[in-house]
Amino acid sequence: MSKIGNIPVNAQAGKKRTNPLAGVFDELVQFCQSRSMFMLHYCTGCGAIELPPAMTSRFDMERLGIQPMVTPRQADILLVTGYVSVKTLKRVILTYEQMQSPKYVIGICSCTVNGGMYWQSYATAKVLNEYLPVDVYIAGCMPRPEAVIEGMRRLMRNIEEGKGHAWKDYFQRYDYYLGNQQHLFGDDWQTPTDIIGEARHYGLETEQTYGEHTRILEQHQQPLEPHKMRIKF
Amino acid sequence: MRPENYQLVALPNSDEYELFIGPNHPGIEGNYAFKLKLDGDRVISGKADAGYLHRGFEKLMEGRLWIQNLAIVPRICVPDPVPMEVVYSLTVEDIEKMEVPLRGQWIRVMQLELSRIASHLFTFGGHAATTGMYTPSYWGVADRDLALDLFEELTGGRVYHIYNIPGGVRRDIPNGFLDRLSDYLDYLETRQNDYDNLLFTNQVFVKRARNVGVINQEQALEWGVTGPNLRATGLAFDVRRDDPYLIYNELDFEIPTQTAGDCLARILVRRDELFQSVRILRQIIKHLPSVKGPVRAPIPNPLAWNVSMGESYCRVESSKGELAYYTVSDGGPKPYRVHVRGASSMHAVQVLENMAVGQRIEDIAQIMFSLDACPPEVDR
Amino acid sequence: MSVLDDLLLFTALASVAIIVVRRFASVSKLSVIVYALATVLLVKMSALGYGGEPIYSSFTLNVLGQNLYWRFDSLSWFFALITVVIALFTSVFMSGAWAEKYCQEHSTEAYGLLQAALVLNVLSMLVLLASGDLLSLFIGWELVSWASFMMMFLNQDKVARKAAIKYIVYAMAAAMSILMAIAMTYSMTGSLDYVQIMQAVAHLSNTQIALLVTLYGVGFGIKMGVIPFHLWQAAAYAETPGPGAVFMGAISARMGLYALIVIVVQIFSLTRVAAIEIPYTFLNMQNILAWVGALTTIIPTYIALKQNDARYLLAWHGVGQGGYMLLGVMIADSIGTAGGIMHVFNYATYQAALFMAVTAVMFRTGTSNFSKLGGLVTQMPLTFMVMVVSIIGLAGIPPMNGFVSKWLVYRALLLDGEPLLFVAAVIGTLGTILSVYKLVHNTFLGQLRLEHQDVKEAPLSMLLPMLGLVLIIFGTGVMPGVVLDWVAAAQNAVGIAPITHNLGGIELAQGGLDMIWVTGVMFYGFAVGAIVFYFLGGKSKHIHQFDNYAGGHFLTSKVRYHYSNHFYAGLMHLIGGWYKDFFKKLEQALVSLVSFLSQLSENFYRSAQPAVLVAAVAFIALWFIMSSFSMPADTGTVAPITQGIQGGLPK
Amino acid sequence: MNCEEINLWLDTLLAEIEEIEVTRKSERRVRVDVPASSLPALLELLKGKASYVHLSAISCVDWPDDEEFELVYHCWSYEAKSLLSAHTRIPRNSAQEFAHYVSVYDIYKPAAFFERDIYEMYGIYFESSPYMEKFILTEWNGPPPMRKDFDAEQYVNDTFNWADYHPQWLQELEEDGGGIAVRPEDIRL
Repeated sequence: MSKIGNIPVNAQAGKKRTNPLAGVFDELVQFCQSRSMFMLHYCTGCGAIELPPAMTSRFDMERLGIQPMVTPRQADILLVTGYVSVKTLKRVILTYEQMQSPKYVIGICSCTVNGGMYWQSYATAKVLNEYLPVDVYIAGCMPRPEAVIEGMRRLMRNIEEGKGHAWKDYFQRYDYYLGNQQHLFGDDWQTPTDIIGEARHYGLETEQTYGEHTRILEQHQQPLEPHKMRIKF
Repeated sequence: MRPENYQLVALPNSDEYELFIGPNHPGIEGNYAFKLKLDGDRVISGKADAGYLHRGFEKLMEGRLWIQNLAIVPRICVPDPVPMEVVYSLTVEDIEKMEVPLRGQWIRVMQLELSRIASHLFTFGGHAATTGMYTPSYWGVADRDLALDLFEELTGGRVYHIYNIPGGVRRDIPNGFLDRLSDYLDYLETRQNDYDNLLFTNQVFVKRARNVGVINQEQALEWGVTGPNLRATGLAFDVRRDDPYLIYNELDFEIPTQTAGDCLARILVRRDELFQSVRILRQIIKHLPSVKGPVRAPIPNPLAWNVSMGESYCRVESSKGELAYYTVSDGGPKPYRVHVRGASSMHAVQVLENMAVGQRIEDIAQIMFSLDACPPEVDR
Repeated sequence: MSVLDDLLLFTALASVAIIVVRRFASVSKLSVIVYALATVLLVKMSALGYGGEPIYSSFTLNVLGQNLYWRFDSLSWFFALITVVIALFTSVFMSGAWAEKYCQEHSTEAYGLLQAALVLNVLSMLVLLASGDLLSLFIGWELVSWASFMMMFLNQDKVARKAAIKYIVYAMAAAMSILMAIAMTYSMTGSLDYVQIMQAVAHLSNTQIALLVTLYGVGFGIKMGVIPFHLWQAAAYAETPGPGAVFMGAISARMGLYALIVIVVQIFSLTRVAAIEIPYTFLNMQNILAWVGALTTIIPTYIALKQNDARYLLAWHGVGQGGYMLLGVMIADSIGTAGGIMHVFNYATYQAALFMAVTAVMFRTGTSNFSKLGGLVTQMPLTFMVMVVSIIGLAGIPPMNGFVSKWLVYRALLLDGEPLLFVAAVIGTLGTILSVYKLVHNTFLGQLRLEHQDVKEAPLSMLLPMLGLVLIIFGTGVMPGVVLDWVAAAQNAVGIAPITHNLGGIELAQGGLDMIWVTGVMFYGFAVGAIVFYFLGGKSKHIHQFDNYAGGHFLTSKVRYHYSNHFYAGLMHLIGGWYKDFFKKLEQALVSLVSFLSQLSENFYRSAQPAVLVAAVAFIALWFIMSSFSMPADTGTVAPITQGIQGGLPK
Repeated sequence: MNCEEINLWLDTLLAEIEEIEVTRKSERRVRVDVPASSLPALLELLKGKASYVHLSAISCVDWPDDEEFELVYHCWSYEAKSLLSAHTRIPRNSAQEFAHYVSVYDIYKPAAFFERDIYEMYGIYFESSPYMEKFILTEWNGPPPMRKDFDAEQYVNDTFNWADYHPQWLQELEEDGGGIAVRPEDIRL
């Protein structure tokens, strides 16, 4: 287990690949991933105002291969731009869980780091990292477009070097994240996405995926079986 | 909250369906939601859903010192933060019966008008983008950035400045600032023709915006619409002129109006207002050097400042409309109560809900942007 | 006895047999056997499909000194094959579970009548297709009209009855028009036989030809539902009970096209028609017919966009697709005609499959109203697949067969230098794509409703013919040469240079089409995608229907999200005003005019005031006398009144 | 009538009504203190007779020591160019859970927004107001947060954790007596 910030990350997750070409292939994939990043900028707070300058002609993020995307299913990066009120946090988690792996989260503004200047507000969540695995924080109130771009480039470097594994942590330690979510939203909190099933699907489930919180979830969660295609005469 | 477990239930036997615009949606201004009930592409009813940006500002301000609050008030409306600082300072000055030195007042007006320009440029871009024209939004953001550079030079902050304090402004303007401001205004005026060709007289845009989201003067007054949206219905009311604050009664400017009350009228009012702001700034550039003196009145130690007992309701004209603070002091180090009357609190909720009815689905985003709704002002 | 005799006699006897046993359950099996045997008989004639000599029936009649006879040539065989095969598929479709349900809901009698109507339709169509001269053509024509009417009248619904009545009024008008044209042809050429008329046509004047083509065109056009006679067809076909709609929608209206090809293309020949210039315009008669085809492509297709009922949407499409065939045939070169004729086959296959899919959905859910459907893809995946394949064909997208015929029509229009017609055809295709998307979206995609939670897949007896048709659609799409053989023979029979083709497609000097290649490349692409997503990645995952993104909202099953009503409201807002109700109002005006005139004459005869009647008669008589009396006034002399009376009154 | 005439007329009119205390704070600001029972009548009069057509805001102030809520209705007259603040006080804890007051929605449409806001933030129920449901705090289960007896800081410290950020360089700084000397939650002024 290595650490990115405070996030313990199992860098060796997944099968060890023995094929000598696999390394080359992985590097190619990582290079391509780092050069085509579609970001879903959820305008959770003030930080969103610095994104239009960053995206448009003056700072022009698009030259780095970073483009806005409108739905989470097609996006790679979730930009959480600023303080996250509890009501928004539920939507952010919903959005994050609907994104497809590999997925990355960038927390912009000080508020996502530790509550920022709203530290005593009853309505905003303080540490985004407790609810979602964050890859990169861009601190500042608010960070300038240059800082936003620098944060993006940091993420690109991480991906290119194969270090962007925070998303795996969400599956590996789902119980921890779910516990924090339940603490804030109440025990009947549930999103439509079946995270445990997905963890099993990606082969990322560990003993920390399960725990008391997932048991609480299972107690009231009715199975969310998708309508299966069925041929029944 | 617990989402449904998706056991199918019988749906009502009607053709109506629901559509959620927001909270995270390209057609919505900020983190805000609008639930529409539709039949085909006609809106039957709309319901605003706010609170995604709620931070409890009013509660926060009760827990902080008078001077600390200056740091959080601009956060209430991100695109147009200066009026927030100014109106908060005005209420404190009003309670304390403080006189702001003349030079401080001039500098405040200069910021207010520069902020109005920045905000309107941003709005043009947003409004044009809802009709599928993205070039104005690129231009608007780029030209706004130049104003932000001026702000950065003046205050040290691009977006949030925290430059005003009760009693005046924090420090005097830098050397040569007025020249650079003048250059920026020259540049804006050269852009006027381009903007007209690109947006305001562009038939593609005009046809899309005309007769959409009409609100007449009677309705506007009934629903408490203020600011450019009210002026677009033909009533020449502006807090700057009719309830003047600072030095606005010494300035020469017009109040642009339109009579149609539709999306086009609203954006045209903003366009004219932008160039009225340029006109005001030109007067300031001319007069400011001759106004000598300090930029702020002396205040007691800000960390142990007990503002005397009293209450004050002050309002200013922000780019969205009438912005007002009601501040109550019980003589303590912190405000007893600050009530923020956000400029968009009317037209972002009730007026939008009313205007959406009967509109077509593709015009909803345009109507919202043309009203220049600022959700954080609603949520606070 | 020739094979044709066998076929006609066998079908006639089978009709009688089916009518006799219509009350028994065995009628469904009997009818399947009948159509299967008829297919075998047609296969025995398959030499016709490859350019064989016409087969004559040994049964003839002598009327007015004219020899009435029946014969099959390549064109007739092509149409007959489609008819009988579609009837076979339809009879299988309606034999099992559908029959049980229909019998329960209505009665065994009603089901038997439906079978009887079907077999009578097939018989009458065969008679029409076999006609060798104008009189036998007319006999067949009338039989087809009344058989169709019988089929439509089986639905006791008020709307359906009204549509059927409307149809028969239109059909009678068509028959009158054709009868008049036949009479005029006889008086002009002195013969009813195709061959003799063909020889005599050379001596006819342009005006005569124009008149005849107009009358025949109106008559056969009404059956085809071309503009402006398109109003009757959709409602009449859509309201026919399920399998009836399958058969009628697939082939019935094409009888008009067959007759039109025989008369206009074969007998009058398009070069002759093209020689008729319309005064004061740049157009000639052939252009007019082509434009009628193009408009028929566009207008009904865009009317189909507005329909909120799956059957109506398909039926309106049927009208629009007829326009393609007419357009293709009227281009008059070998490519266009091939496209037009081939489209009959292609259209029959996918339209039958589509109507079957919709009927299967109706069978399971009880409705074809878009507002009450949605999300059925998980419940009826095979029916969904059938519909998807068919709409790919209908929209003219490779690798299905609709692509080939539409490609031929487009290609001919381009080679012929008809950019406007080309654009019109493309606009029609655009409308097709939009409306089939609506069909599949509102029926199978979107939100599943509670009442459809336990809906099952269509029963096997209904599924098998659908899948069979899908195989045909795909097979003839990949190997259009199979159909193009028959099309080339048919072209030969009507005197047009046959299209050069091979198994995979068309050979042209300016770049042909090879569907085997096209399909190969497409499937290569699919294979790459499949390898990447299923074998290499293998990370796809099924998710719940409401695990969906709605701007960050939590969806619940309580709310309806499925947009089905006024589906293309935005488009209709733009273009709806252009054609809204124009033809409907025209029709109404015509109806009002006729009813006004009939009211007038009725009042005249039944008037309660004989005195007024007498006065009116006297006035008219006087006016008549005076007008004849005043004629000599021109000469300047005043004629005595008595003389005028004597001259004016009959002696 | 011009502005001054309206103002003069209003002053004399209000002076005649008992129980009302009028203070003219400045040229454009009038403060009126009015008992809760006659406030709707006053607003009706202001809107109908004195051209105060614009309800700028309704502010609520919590006075727990007096066991009262203060409601302030800020009305603006486009013609008189004057802003009138009508102050009234209602009892804080009535028998019911929520304090009650009457809605002025039928006089001023914008009141609906402010009344809903006050209902959420202070728990004052406005009878016959059209939207008495949650709007901003739809997912908040605690007490009305703007009441003085709701301690937000206590709630925050109970509910949320803080990121522990003590890298090596900060620890070194702190050993030298610098760095973040006081944790945010310890600051109480």
